[in-house]
Amino acid sequence: MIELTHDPIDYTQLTERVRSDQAGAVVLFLGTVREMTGSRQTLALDYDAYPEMALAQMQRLVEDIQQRWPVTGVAISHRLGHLELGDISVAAAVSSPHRAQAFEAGRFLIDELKVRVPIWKKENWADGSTEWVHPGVPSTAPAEQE
Amino acid sequence: MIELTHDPIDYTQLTERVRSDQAGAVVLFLGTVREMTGSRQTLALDYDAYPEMALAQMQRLVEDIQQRWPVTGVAISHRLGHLELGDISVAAAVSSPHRAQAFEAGRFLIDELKVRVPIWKKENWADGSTEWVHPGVPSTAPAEQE
Amino acid sequence: MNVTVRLFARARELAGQSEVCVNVPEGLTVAELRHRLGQTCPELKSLLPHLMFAVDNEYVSEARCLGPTVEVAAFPPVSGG
Amino acid sequence: MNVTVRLFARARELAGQSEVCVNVPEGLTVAELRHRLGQTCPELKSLLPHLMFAVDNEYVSEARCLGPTVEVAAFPPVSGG
Repeated sequence: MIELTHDPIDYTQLTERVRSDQAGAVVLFLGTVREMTGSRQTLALDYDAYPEMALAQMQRLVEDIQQRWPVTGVAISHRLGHLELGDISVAAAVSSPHRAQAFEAGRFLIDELKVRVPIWKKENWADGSTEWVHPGVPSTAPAEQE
Repeated sequence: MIELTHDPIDYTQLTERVRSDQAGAVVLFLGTVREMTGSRQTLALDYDAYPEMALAQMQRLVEDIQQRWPVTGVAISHRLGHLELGDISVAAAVSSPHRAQAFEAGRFLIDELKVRVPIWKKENWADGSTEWVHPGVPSTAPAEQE
Repeated sequence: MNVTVRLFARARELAGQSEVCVNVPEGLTVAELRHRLGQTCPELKSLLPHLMFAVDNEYVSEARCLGPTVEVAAFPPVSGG
Repeated sequence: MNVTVRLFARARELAGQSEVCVNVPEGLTVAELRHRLGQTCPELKSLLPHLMFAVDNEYVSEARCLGPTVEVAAFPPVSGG
């Protein structure tokens, strides 16, 4: 199961999807909206995506994982839109016969998702400014901020 | 939160306990009853514990994790008694500011739990025999099985 | 031929629109499209070297010839998760 | 003095009881208790070298003197999770 959603993520349902009598281990990862980044304070995040490509890239990622590890199930849900502090932005669940596989595949999944799936977040800082987050690209000057 | 329980584990409640505005990552591990171990088929597992010591050792494990990683929350629930295929035997949740910490701490938690917390499982094999699992100890001869 | 370039995130914000139409010769490479996009849309100048390009939901390299492609996506590095 | 040894898992099953009472001199080491437990409870013979001992919810080493301890736990390697 792979989805993009504007609604709150039901990670229990996601986890149930990957459970299996053939699995001895399930690893669930949740990304949540953190308040502090260094000394900067976040009020909220806005997530946007290129939806068709994001879904296609997540599907490719699942296939890559299935080739590398003997996973029993994989599921990913990424939320879009306006998220408040503590909200879940992404949930990813992996099940496998043994725990090492589930941890490795789960870590790979979220690491790769963060570099290849076209989804972007915009910071809503406590000082009132907003800023698209683009790793490796210098921050926008204040004049460029909306 | 640390518990031993004879009831089905509510991993959603456990996960909610560790969520925090200060955490950007949550890793939940579930151990579930797997049917096949090599070519041997499991029908069910019975878990038993030395409860006072198991709780004390889980508490020590949580403290060890809090010293090693900047975790925001840690919770462990281990089930005891008779478990059917697919049932959850253990749930462990860790939250932290960044995901590397949550994955490392979660992996450490379950690896250490499996070697130091006094809980034991008994296999109920499909051939009708039962067998306590004690890593490093030779299997019981059939005459020793109950 | 005309190529529609779909823009996302800060690229869309800087350009002030979600897609721009760029007139290019057929068989253009991605590297050349990047250059032409900067001419068509000078607001993207600061971001231009950082943009990633995709065709049919797949990332494409600088040397890739676009052929008869009519739609391309351009966006700065992703930050989901 | 008498030490109560609580048994778990296969140790309890082999002994046919959840605790055994072992008469020992005060100041006995864990290594010596292991030996005496085998004498008191010969059914544990095959498991004896694998048993782990704990006092007050903590694992204890072979060289540990039991002092006035009156309760010890003995069990084979754990397999929770």
